[in-house]
Amino acid sequence: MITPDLGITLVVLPLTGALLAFLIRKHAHWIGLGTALAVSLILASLLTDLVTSPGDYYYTLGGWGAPLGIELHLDGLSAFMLMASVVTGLGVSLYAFSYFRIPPQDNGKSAAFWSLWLFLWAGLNALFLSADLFNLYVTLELIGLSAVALTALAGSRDALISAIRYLLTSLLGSLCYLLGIALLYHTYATVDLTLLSGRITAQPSTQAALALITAGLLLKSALFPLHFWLPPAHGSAAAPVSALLSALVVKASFYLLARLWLELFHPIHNLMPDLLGWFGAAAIIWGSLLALRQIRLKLLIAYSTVAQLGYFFLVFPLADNQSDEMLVGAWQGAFYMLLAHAFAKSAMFLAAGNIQLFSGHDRILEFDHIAQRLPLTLAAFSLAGVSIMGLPPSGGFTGKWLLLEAAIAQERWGYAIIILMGGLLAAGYVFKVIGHAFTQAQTESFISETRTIPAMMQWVALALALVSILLGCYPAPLLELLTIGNPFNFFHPGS
Amino acid sequence: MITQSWLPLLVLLTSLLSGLIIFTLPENNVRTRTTLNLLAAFSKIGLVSWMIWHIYQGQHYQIHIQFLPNIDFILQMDPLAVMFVSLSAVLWLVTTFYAIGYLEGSPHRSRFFGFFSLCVAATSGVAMAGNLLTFLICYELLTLAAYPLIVHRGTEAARKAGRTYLIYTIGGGVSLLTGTVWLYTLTGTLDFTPQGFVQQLSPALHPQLTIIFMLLIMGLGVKAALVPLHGWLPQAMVAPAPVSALLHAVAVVKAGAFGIVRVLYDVYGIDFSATLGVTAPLVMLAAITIIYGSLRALTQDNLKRRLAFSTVSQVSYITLGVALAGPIGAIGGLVHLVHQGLMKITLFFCAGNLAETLGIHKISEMKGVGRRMPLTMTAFTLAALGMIGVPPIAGFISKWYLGMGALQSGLTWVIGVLLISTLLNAAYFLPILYTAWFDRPDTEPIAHPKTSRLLLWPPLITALLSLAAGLFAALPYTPLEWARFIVDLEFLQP
Amino acid sequence: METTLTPILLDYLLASLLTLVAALSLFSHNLFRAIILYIIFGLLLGFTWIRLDAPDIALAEIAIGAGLTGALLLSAWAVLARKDKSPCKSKM
Amino acid sequence: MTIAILYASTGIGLFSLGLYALIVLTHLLRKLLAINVMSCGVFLVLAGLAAHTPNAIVDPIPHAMVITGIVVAIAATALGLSILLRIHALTGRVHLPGVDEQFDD
Amino acid sequence: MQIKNVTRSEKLHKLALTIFSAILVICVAIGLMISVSFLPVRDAELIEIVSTQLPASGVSHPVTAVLLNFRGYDTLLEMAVLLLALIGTWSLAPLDVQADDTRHSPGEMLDSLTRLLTPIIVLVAGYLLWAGAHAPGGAFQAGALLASLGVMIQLTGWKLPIELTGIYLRFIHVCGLVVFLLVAASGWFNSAPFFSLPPDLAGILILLIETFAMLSIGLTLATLFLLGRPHSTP
Repeated sequence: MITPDLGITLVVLPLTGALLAFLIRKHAHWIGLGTALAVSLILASLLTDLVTSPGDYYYTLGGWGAPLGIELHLDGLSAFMLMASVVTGLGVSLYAFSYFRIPPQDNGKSAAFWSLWLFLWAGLNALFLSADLFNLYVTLELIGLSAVALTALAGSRDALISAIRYLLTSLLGSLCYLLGIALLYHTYATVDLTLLSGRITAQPSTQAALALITAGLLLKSALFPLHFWLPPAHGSAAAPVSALLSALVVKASFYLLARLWLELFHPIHNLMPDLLGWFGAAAIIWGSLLALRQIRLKLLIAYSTVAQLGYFFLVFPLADNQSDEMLVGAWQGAFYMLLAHAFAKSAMFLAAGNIQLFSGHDRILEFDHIAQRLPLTLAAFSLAGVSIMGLPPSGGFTGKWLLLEAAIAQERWGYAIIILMGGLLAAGYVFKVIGHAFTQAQTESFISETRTIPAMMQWVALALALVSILLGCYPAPLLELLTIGNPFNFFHPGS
Repeated sequence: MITQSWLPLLVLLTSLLSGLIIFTLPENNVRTRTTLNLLAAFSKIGLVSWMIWHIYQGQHYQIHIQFLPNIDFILQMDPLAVMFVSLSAVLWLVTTFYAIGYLEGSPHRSRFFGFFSLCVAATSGVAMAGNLLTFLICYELLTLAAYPLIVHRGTEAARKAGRTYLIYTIGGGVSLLTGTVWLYTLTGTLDFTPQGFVQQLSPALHPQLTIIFMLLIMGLGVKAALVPLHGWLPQAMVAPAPVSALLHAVAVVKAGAFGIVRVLYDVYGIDFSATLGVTAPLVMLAAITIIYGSLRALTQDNLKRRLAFSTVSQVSYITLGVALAGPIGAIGGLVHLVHQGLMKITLFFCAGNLAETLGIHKISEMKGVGRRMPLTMTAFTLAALGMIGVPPIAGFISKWYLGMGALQSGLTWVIGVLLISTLLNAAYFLPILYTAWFDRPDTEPIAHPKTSRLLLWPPLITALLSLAAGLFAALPYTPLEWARFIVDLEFLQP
Repeated sequence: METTLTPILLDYLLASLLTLVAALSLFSHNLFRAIILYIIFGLLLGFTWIRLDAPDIALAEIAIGAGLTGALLLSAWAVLARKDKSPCKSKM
Repeated sequence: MTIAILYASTGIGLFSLGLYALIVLTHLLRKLLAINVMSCGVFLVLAGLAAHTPNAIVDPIPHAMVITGIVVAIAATALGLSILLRIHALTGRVHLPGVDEQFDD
Repeated sequence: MQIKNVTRSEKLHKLALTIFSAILVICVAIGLMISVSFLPVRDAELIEIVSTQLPASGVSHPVTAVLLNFRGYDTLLEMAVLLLALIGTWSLAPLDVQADDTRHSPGEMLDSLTRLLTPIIVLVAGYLLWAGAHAPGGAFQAGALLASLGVMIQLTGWKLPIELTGIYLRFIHVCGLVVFLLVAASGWFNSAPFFSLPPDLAGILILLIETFAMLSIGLTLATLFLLGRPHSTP
């Protein structure tokens, strides 16, 4: 039997850590690190419990139970997302531990980062666990505001401007979501996911709620036409922050959309899945093309995020009214890709952070003088790139394989071609960077002053990249984990 | 009988692990690196030869690792795999010696040897792949691992070559991936099986199967340098000599050709593909490539470029032989997989020696080098004659069987092709030999540095091997016999 | 007060007034006036809550929504106005 | 037309109004105002419909939700305003830059 | 205050944007109106549940019960959001000082008004807090009142000096959350799920939470009013 309190602990611990970091500013980084380690341990035990006794579990906060109280819901999917958040979070925490103590950063900034990041972490874990629509709204706000504050932390002009743009977008998104929730609540008299999924019917108010919620979440997860806010924000934030934003924050709202889709809106959708699929396809092409055109590394990575997000949305049409097995395959593919992307992208941003810190800029053209002096960072970037390109063996490849299989099996050639094209374009922009590493640049190059990078920061980036590769070497158990509690064929239980 | 065992994985790991460790070694730690390289290479050869003996008793080694829900990661040692693995193992050892001598004191050696070993690991993975997915994974791994070797010099030309290489190979990879996934959605399995596993599909699917076949061949043809997908190969010759040797003789090009063999034999099954009517166009394509490559080779003055185009033409012998869909032709093709490797690696070694010792890159500069570097040029001559097909050198055997195979499957025009290509080979190799041996050097030969022993022995050894492969072709365990062994399995099974 | 199901004149008045004030505040040219109008809007909303039999929200709205938000906006406005008076060092 | 529906519709009106203003207006402080108006509209829908029940028993849960929402709104506003002031201090402007001048260093 | 020399194309672009967004917004509005006006009168099931469970919640005022007991988790996270906003504003670079010194001095009126109001507001806040258990009111309203008091005091020119943002003040900022967390975790000690308050103690515990929450909320809101880290630091 699973220990019920582990889930909520994953929220309470970072929260406490944040408060402590706010109180004891001087030792914020130690507190943060400790919290990260503790959270990882708890997650480990949670996963072992879940794997040893599979099933989906509900945890009634305050013992009231739905519809009166709030319930947490743990199944394979949420555990999977928790794993993504915790592993990435641990890596980024280790990185930030050194990053924010390098001279230009002052202690105040470090303390602020740690409490903000721990709040963000608490919000993420809460979101992945929650089964209550209004509670999900609060977590969304927690995530959004902390993300904005973290973006602004860099303090530069670009950072502030993109931060406020991000703030406005995120608020707009959550307001749309909240309005949708209001409509749902007043139609079905509950905000509990499980109850709602039993009661939901196709009504005008439900359709409106579906539209509002989807629009809000798309805005937050920066699907193609609504991606305008993402690249500047991710491009101008501090390296660990960019890593978090790209790896986790946008994924959170995608996860929420997918979850609501699976449990609520599946029966009442109209042409929604195809719409999302088209936008996703457009995102892949558009984002990759823009990534190819960038001259600054971090912006390139940010646009690559826009492109990769597109892949996840292909799952909606590909998993739409399929045989159970095919449907599960498509969802597994999308989420596996998401996991791999989380690790690979955070590794990329951390590597970019090393480069920027080392040379004071991140212009790709002058990459060659740097790359040869930061071999570990270069390796991290390249390995992450392999996963982003979806070349085997890597988590990206596994996810792409599953998606492609679904696409071809249904003879959705358009989507298949898009998936493959995206891979080619990704290869284009990844090698645009890596190609600069193999030049005859003399190691005594003309970079005026360079700063030495702590070994920790290089190794963390490498480790995350390696994880994203290893995901591709033995995916079977994780794919199993995803299907625990059968989250994907909610509406045709069976299989 | 098939026995589960870790041996195939071990063969893979010998070079994989050594490569990974080498990355971590500091640049100047030559001794450790060298010992590690040689240790790995020798142990690989040991493992392989141990397995060869057992496999000759009809035993197959296999290892399954669960990968995707219903596809496994399979490594297996069947006769075909052994042929390729042993080739790569032997040539890896030789090339390692050569590379150690060649790169003495040049920068980024850890990087070089690391990727070098990765390349070999990927190649042996390609050879031992037990299903199309495994094959695909190792194939792409090879694509990536070869890139740093091609751009190793870091010159603008090298990076340009690298870009071209990537565009071609990654494009090919995509096409291969598409074909594989598509095939999987039709059949539900990807495991290589003698006689293939797609015959039982309903005739309604045959058009799709043809498209898939084309996709697969496109993906493999890029590496096998089938015209018009060969564009990257001549450019890639800017790489250091050991790399070119590896690319042309062992790793990349051969992986492509080997893949075509696999697809024809163990995916589609030779008979079925004949009935599907996909072999004839393949023969045609191979023939065109052979002629085209030779013609282009004629006009090159840069030695390595000429050799590269010669590779384009020679590798297609393999495709040709297998696509002839008859046992004898198949023997010719398979045996050429080994013979061409031996001879071509020799040629590139010699070219490297010329460039290293005398700084000679063009054929027009080769006047009289025969006297100045007799041993190197002897090796070169042997290999070149072998390429032309002069008995009793290895090349002759291949061409002989190819010709017989063509007769057997009643495609007499192929003989014409073979003759023409032989003439062309003569036409672009003999002038080199003439210049090298009989032309007077225009400048009085100045005293030049001695070619180091590490650079001298490898070409001699490989040249002698190719001679031996021809002379003692009839003995057991020679490439020819092994090719027979394979072909018996493929064709004469109930 | 008890709610009646059917709205009385007051409700229509409040509803239209809310929309009107909101529009005025959003689209008024003078920023200061916009903020003041927003505060008035908040107070009106407070009355609406009372009318809707939600005294808790009314309190919260008047204290936080109107009062504190208004104060925040005003202080921000003060800083902006002061900076604009002082020679602004912008590079646009 | 019940009183609940009336106020809910008003809320939707406010929401749309705010949305329009958010898109059209360029002054950041006004954008924040617009966001606040929008949220007030959402609150009206959420709590206005609380009485939309048989014989108009008032449902306390939406009220609690709205109070939560109000606090979140002011938190967001404060954060936005302080960022806005920093932007103004750095660049002397209070508008979002156009696409062309986004990333010039 | 608009951007200078607005070219013609920019005008057109602006116009197009206006029209487009107008159409969009009108469509949204109409759609939502329709969906709301078709909204069925829903059953009162949940309301009945609330009223039946109310005694067990420890307070007699349903809204407070929902806020601090039934859906206490939301409230906890929401207080986290408030604190988070404060940290966010503090993490930004302080506004330059000389700009602040020119803060307009408060009129006599405001000053005396503040003196007059301070005790009243404190009293009212206390009342609201206590009333929250059975009547409209509660931590947020009381906190907001305190905050407005703080704002007034600041308007009278009294600035929060940096040393007060030291550990003590920060402890007041977080005490609400800390107490809330402790009380919520107390559920674990009697092997009940998180956030479960024993019915007999619930009333006191909720009052405890609300008291500290009021302090935190009031102080946090008042500090937010500064829109940044209180300075007078170099």
